[in-house]
Amino acid sequence: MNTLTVSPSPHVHSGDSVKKNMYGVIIALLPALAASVYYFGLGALIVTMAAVISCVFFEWAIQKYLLKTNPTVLDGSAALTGLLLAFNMPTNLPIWIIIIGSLVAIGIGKMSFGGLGNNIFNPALVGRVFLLISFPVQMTLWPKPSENMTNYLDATTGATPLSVMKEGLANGESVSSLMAKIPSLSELFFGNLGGSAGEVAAVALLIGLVYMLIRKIITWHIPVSIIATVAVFSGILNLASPEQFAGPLFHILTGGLMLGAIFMATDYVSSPMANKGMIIFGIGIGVITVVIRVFGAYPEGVSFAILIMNGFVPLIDKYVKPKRFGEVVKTAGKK
Amino acid sequence: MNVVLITIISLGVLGTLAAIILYFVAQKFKVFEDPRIDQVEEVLPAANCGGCGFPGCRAFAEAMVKSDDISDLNCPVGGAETMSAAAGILGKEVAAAAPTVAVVRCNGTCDNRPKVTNYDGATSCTIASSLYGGDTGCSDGCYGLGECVDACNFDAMYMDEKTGLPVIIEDNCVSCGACVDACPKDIIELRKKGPKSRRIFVSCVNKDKGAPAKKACSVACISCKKCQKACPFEAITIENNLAYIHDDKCKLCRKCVSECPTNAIHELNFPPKKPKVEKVVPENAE
Amino acid sequence: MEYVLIVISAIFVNNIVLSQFLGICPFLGVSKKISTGIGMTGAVTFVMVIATIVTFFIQKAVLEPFGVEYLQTITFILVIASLVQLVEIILKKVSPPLYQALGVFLPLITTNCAILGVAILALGLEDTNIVKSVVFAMSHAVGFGLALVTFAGIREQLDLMDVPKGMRGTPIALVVAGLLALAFMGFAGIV
Amino acid sequence: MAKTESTLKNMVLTLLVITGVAGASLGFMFELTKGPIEAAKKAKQQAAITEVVPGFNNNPADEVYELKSKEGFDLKFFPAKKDGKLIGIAIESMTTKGFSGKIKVMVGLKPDGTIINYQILEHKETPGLGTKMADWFKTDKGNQSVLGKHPKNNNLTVSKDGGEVDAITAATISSRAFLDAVRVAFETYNENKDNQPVADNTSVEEGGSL
Amino acid sequence: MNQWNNFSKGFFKENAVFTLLLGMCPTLGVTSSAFDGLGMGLATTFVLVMANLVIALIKNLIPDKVRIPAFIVVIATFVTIVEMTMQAYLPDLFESLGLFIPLIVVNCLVLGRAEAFASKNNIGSSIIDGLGMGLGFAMALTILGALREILGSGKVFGTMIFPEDYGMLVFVLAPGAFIALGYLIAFINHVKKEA
Amino acid sequence: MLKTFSLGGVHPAENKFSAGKKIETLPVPEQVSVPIAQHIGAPSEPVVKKGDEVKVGQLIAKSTGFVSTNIHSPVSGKVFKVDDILDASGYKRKAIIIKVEGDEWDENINRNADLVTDITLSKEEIVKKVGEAGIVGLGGATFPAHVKLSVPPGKTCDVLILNAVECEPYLTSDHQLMMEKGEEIMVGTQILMKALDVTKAIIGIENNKKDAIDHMSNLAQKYDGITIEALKVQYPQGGEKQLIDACIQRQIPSGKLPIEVGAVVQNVGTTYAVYEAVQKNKPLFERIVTVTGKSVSKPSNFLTRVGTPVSALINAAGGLPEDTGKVIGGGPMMGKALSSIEVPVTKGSSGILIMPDKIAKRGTMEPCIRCSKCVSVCPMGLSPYLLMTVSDKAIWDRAEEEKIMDCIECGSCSYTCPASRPLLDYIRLGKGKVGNIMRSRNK
Ligand SMILES: Cc1cc2nc3c(=O)[nH]c(=O)nc-3n(C[C@H](O)[C@H](O)[C@H](O)COP(=O)(O)O)c2cc1C
Ligand SMILES: Cc1cc2nc3c(=O)[nH]c(=O)nc-3n(C[C@H](O)[C@H](O)[C@H](O)COP(=O)(O)O)c2cc1C
Ligand SMILES: Cc1cc2nc3c(=O)[nH]c(=O)nc-3n(C[C@H](O)[C@H](O)[C@H](O)COP(=O)(O)O)c2cc1C
Ligand SMILES: Cc1cc2nc3c(=O)[nH]c(=O)nc-3n(C[C@H](O)[C@H](O)[C@H](O)CO)c2cc1C
Ligand code: SF4
Ligand code: SF4
Ligand code: SF4
Ligand code: SF4
Ligand code: FES
Repeated sequence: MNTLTVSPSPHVHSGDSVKKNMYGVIIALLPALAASVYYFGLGALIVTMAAVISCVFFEWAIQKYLLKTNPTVLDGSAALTGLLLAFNMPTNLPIWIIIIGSLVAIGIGKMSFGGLGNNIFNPALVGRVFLLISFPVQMTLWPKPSENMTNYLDATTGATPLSVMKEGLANGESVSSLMAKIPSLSELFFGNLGGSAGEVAAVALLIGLVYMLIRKIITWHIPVSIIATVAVFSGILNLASPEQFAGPLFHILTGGLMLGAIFMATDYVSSPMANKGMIIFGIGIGVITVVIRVFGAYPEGVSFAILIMNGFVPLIDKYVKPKRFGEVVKTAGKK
Repeated sequence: MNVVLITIISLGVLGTLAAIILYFVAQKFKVFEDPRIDQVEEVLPAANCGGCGFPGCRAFAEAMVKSDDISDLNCPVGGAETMSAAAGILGKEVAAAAPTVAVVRCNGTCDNRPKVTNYDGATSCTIASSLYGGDTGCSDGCYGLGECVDACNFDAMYMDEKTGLPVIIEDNCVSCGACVDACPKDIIELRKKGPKSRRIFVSCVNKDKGAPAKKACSVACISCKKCQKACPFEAITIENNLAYIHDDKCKLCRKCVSECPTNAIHELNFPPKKPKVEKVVPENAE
Repeated sequence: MEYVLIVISAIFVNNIVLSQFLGICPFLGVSKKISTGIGMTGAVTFVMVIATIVTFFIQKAVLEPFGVEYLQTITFILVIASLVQLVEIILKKVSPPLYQALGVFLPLITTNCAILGVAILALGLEDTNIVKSVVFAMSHAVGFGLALVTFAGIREQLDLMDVPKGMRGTPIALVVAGLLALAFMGFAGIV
Repeated sequence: MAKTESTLKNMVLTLLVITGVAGASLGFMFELTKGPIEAAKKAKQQAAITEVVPGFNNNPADEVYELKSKEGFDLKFFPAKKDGKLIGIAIESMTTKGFSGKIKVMVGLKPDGTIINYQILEHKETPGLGTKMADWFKTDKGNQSVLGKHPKNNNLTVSKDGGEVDAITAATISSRAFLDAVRVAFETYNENKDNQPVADNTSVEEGGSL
Repeated sequence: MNQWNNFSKGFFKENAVFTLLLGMCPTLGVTSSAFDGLGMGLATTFVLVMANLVIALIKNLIPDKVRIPAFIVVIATFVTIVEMTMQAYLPDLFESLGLFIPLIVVNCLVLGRAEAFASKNNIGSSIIDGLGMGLGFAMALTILGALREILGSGKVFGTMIFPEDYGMLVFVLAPGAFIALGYLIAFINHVKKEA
Repeated sequence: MLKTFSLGGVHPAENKFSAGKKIETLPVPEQVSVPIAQHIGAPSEPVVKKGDEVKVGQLIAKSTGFVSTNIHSPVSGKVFKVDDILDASGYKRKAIIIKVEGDEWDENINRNADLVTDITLSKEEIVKKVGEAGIVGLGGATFPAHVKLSVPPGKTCDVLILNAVECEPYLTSDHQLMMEKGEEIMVGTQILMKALDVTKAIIGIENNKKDAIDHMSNLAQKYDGITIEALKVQYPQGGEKQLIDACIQRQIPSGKLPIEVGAVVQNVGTTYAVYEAVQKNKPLFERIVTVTGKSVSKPSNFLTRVGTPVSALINAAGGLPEDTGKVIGGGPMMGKALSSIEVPVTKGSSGILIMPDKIAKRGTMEPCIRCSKCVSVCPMGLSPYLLMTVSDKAIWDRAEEEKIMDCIECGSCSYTCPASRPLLDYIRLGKGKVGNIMRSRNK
């Protein structure tokens, strides 16, 4: 007779797995990867490969030799961190900087906390902000799209629309005259702008969003609340003083906003658990992003905003609970 | 005016002011807190293990200071030494509690007790116990999932990989009882340490009748009552088909040990028996 | 507007803990639980504001007129130490619940350099006056609280997670503090 | 030795004695170091002046005078003279446009306004970024250097704003601020050229014409 | 206690920074270079030794109620002395240490030692304790300073080790201070466990 | 849009292989073992001893309290012994073992199959009858039915809800019962309505049983106050809190019973048992059990006497398949894995599910990636990931704060978790501990 297996219920499982989710996100990022290779050519490929390989390597090495646990790099989370890190960097970044970034992302941002699932901050963003502050020169030289298909380190560089706007406004130029200097909104939508590898084509990122929503990898709460907040906040500023503050569409389509809202703020590990919490988190990110972009020293604030809100996630989780059954005693009537 | 003078004066005034104000305020707002609490806390081991039944050493210290009769308070970690030190501070008496140590009362090793099902749940004895009696025929024995080991804060336990049973490292055990509480099956017991750490106990908790017990595990107590008859001191009782040796009555004569047909009675730390010496071990004859 | 800038600067941009390195000991020491973090924030706010007011007057009424500014350190710390003790003694008697909540932190505050630091920094403000100093102290206290409570939240969460043995405790706390500081650098340049 | 009791008398007495002793020793220390502190400050100032307008043999600190800039800053002017002839002027200029607020710079100008040299006196810029201004604008590399340039003949703004000076990489704000401090120094000097304090009348006349 | 142990405990076993976590503000605030760290460490050592000395001397004269104020006055006096001396003879260092010099007063380390050691021990041990703890503190600050300097700008004590372009600016700034200290402590804990 | 409950829920593959299979009467075995603890509450007290002759339907163990109930002999024969046997709980517990001889029924039982629609008993008599007949909830919780029918003073009930949801995958016993005994269930409902003094009854049926919805709707037209509610297929709709929410949009507050919102929920099987007890004087000693599974050759619904060994059912359904990994008493989401197939069927056994080895194996546990999927499927709005962690770390006060006691143990969280974390295992552990703590505090 067979020996029976005994275990507590439930006895069936949905079949969902960590791997499926991680590779799902990677698939969702492929359109953006394609777009960045289309616009930046070789550099985009080199940077992406370098980041992915070094992240996976560091995770493996740290697990094997420092933590002495079984490496779990195949779950795809390290590769994803690498991919997203690469998507946040200029495509002409020297490889040694990419390697430092990967080490920081995986070593400090993730494994120091205990690896997958334990990190408070988004590892890829830890890596990126660390680099941004450490190597401000290299991290702010953005290759011009479509001109550097085969150039890597010596690509011709230009400013991102956000830094054009920031510099211009700082020098007292008006929004309308500056808008003329940057690509049109439709170009921004399809990605013809200077910037980091993954943030150029809003449309590619949106395709990824739709894919992830359909596969139920993420829910709408975080991306929508971020984008809506940015739209509303920058809209108000714009209405108050149109020549001093750029409009909502400009803010939404430029910089890493889409990438951040769709792929980085949604990182399971470093975002809140309850839907209400996610919305608070998203609003926080939106507000901080605009504040940094408009009033701060940096032209771009999405990375900082996400990291800052990551810090608040434990508090949000503690005080914002999912809606509990039975809290509202009677919901009789409609619905 | 001279800077030095100004300095001295301003500082002096300030200092005096501070002293006077502090003095009067302190007088006015005096609150009494028994200083002995601190003193007692100082002699406690600061393990904060809760073995005494209080939430941490300070709470225990407070309880000691507050209660008149401290005979039922005991810090198992610190043992008699600590207790008498603390009692000394308070000028109270302690009844010296006999030192105890944890013993594992199950010998159902993988060999003695064949598995009849596979357990595929979380690694926790309590969780397994909410599900069933275990993956062997014995529904009272050890699950071997090591919840007791996790509960021990003093590195006094480990799981023996071969037998699948927990083992107590006597030297480390401070008899805090955490493992006893952790085990869902009451397999672990705190027993008197005994002279020279010698102990005799029934290493089985199976409450089945003889035949099923024997079928489930080859070293189970089958409640044959032979030990009970053998014991000259009436230290053994049998209840629910299980023999139990009361450590306050047991004189460690070892008669029962050889009687047991399934070798369920264990003796610890005795010198190897010389063949065929039927004498009471001298130092226990009182 | 000036006051708004002082507030924003003190809370976010030049956060006393995360960018000015003051009050790190309590930041690391009493941040294991959110509730104690809140208690400490309360105590710090209280003492920081009072200390700033008192030291402001000492500076203006004693030290400057007599030209003995070099006594700043010693007089200020004396005042703060006495103040703390005073508050402690009074609280213990007058409001035991409040003492339970804040009192345990009071002795720690004497050696909290944020108090002395803010008192000294407040005097360095441009065109300083008493109102500005109080706003300054209050905002720094809020900044301290923000950092402390956020940090405590993170540490409470870390307690539930599997931080590697070698990093547990202080090391990971410092790394978290570093990453928080890193994130807060995003606010650079707002004022 | 028995511990002293906490009586009022003892408490007051102890604190009085301790503070008294402390006060005495501090006062004494203060007297002792007052001179050296002053000297150190002077030495620092002197060193800065020497660096930005070398070659004088007067004591510029003795002839210092103050002027108010358009922005309302009080600037100190140290005339450097060789054998009574004005060879340059060291101006303690400042700006509040730095990344973290105030920057104080000692700017050395030839009597005609050409920049001789500068030294950063005080700032709170970010280490590794803004701090580079200490050497950046002296280094002869690209269009970094401002030495030998004349604020009127050269467009001393950063290239981003259409000027001819290369900003410190990734620290344009500090660079702008620095150049602003230089401008403040020059403009204040230039506007008041005609009514410089009496003491130096002659010398200004001689070297002053552009 | 054996005087050598008394002295050496401050370096490793009871190092203020690495194990006791006292005096964290200067530890983080002034260690952007090895030199500043050393300077701060020595200044603190001076205060610590002198304060320990004086407090051990007068400990029995001080009533309990004013113990803390009295200690603080003693400490503050020496801090002010250091402050003035440094201002006079080491103006550059004084400037880069800035606010942290007066803050030695509240350095938990100093008061902590006064309370925990000097007020209970004789003069000799107290001085040695102060010296050990102080130098241990100075050592920690110097190590941290050197680490941050080399990572941040490729230099140690101002000497170029590798080209500045490769320096990671974060380590000069606040976040780097926390992070570097975090890993330093993790490393030291590890070494201690092995030892 | 079909109605459903408002929070969470999952939809596992339904796999209702035995749907539409006619109810077959399983032959009476040679020997039955009737456990004395088949219900929530105090175990019953045996009133027979070794050697006694018993008839079908004769009382063999009596209730020992209000929350307890009677047990009747499912067979006729001789009591062989009263002894500890391994039962579905996984432990050895007391049972009355009877050797079957003949098929002699208690004379009071009306064995005529005709429908009796007239309800002659009064409200009180009904409740008493239900109590005497040993009826317990057949939906799985085995809570003595008479207790639920005794509305506590101060509370009022305004609606009876019949639980015909059968949201567990695989199981079909309620479904088949409705198809074959719909009329009896209607009368049973009327009886319960009378007992509870309500004029409204709702039968909640999930939309994957369209034939049952149609059938019952047709029947309901003849009876006053009974409506059929077709519900969206969503597990755990059968949980009474969820069912009440779905049918009448009222949410039972934390720690409270359905009566708090004026509802009483009974399973359709229970209702049928009530009909038989009240109209036919037949105590509860047999029930319908689904035997099913992917590799089972003849998935069936059997009318089975209590005490029959599970192995007898499995044999009747084509024998134990080669690839068997687990045998589960109940459905795959809430059922209990059996450690032996010799354990007896009890009043609460709704199904025997045989799962192949491959499916039965749990995935390897990975760290929680905080995906919040468990949070979003929890029908009680809890945070399972957190409850698991605090239970694992034994932080009981936090577990209580996080309302661990609200968990209905539906298993949706463990089912969903991509990291294959045994969430419910630990939550159950926590519930046990916190429950003890709360109880000792209340003492
Ligand atoms: C923490 C931090 C410190 C900074 N410090 C300075 C600084 O001291 N001086 C400066 O000009 N820019 C500093 N910046 C950079 C400015 O924010 C701004 O990005 C830069 O001046 C723009 O110059 P660029 O066009 O050369 O990149 C700092 C930025 C951050 C985030
Ligand atoms: C998660 C969960 C799922 C349940 N599913 C069903 C079900 O499908 N059918 C059912 O009759 N009872 C189900 N129950 C039991 C009901 O909650 C409730 O106990 C029952 O409907 C009450 O009726 P009874 O006492 O007549 O059994 C479920 C309970 C839980 C907690
Ligand atoms: C301890 C306990 C006490 C209960 N008391 C009552 C009661 O007084 N009245 C009542 O109508 N139901 C009572 N119930 C029954 C429950 O409401 C519920 O029907 C039963 O637990 C089965 O539901 P489930 O299968 O959804 O868990 C009680 C249940 C339990 C476990
Ligand atoms: C929707 C989604 C978004 C993710 N975003 C990030 C990200 O922004 N940065 C990152 O390092 N990892 C990301 N990951 C991967 C993974 O969650 C991350 O490595 C963990 O934070 C490591 O513990 C993401 C994963 C998912 C499923
Ligand atoms: S073995 Fe048990 S009694 Fe002994 S120390 Fe460990 S937990 Fe405590
Ligand atoms: S003795 Fe008890 S707790 Fe320990 S492994 Fe065995 S069953 Fe588990
Ligand atoms: S088992 Fe409990 S915690 Fe898990 S989903 Fe169901 S109700 Fe929620
Ligand atoms: S479903 Fe699993 S992995 Fe996701 S949050 Fe819950 S426990 Fe964590
Ligand atoms: S050194 Fe700053 S608080 Fe301790």
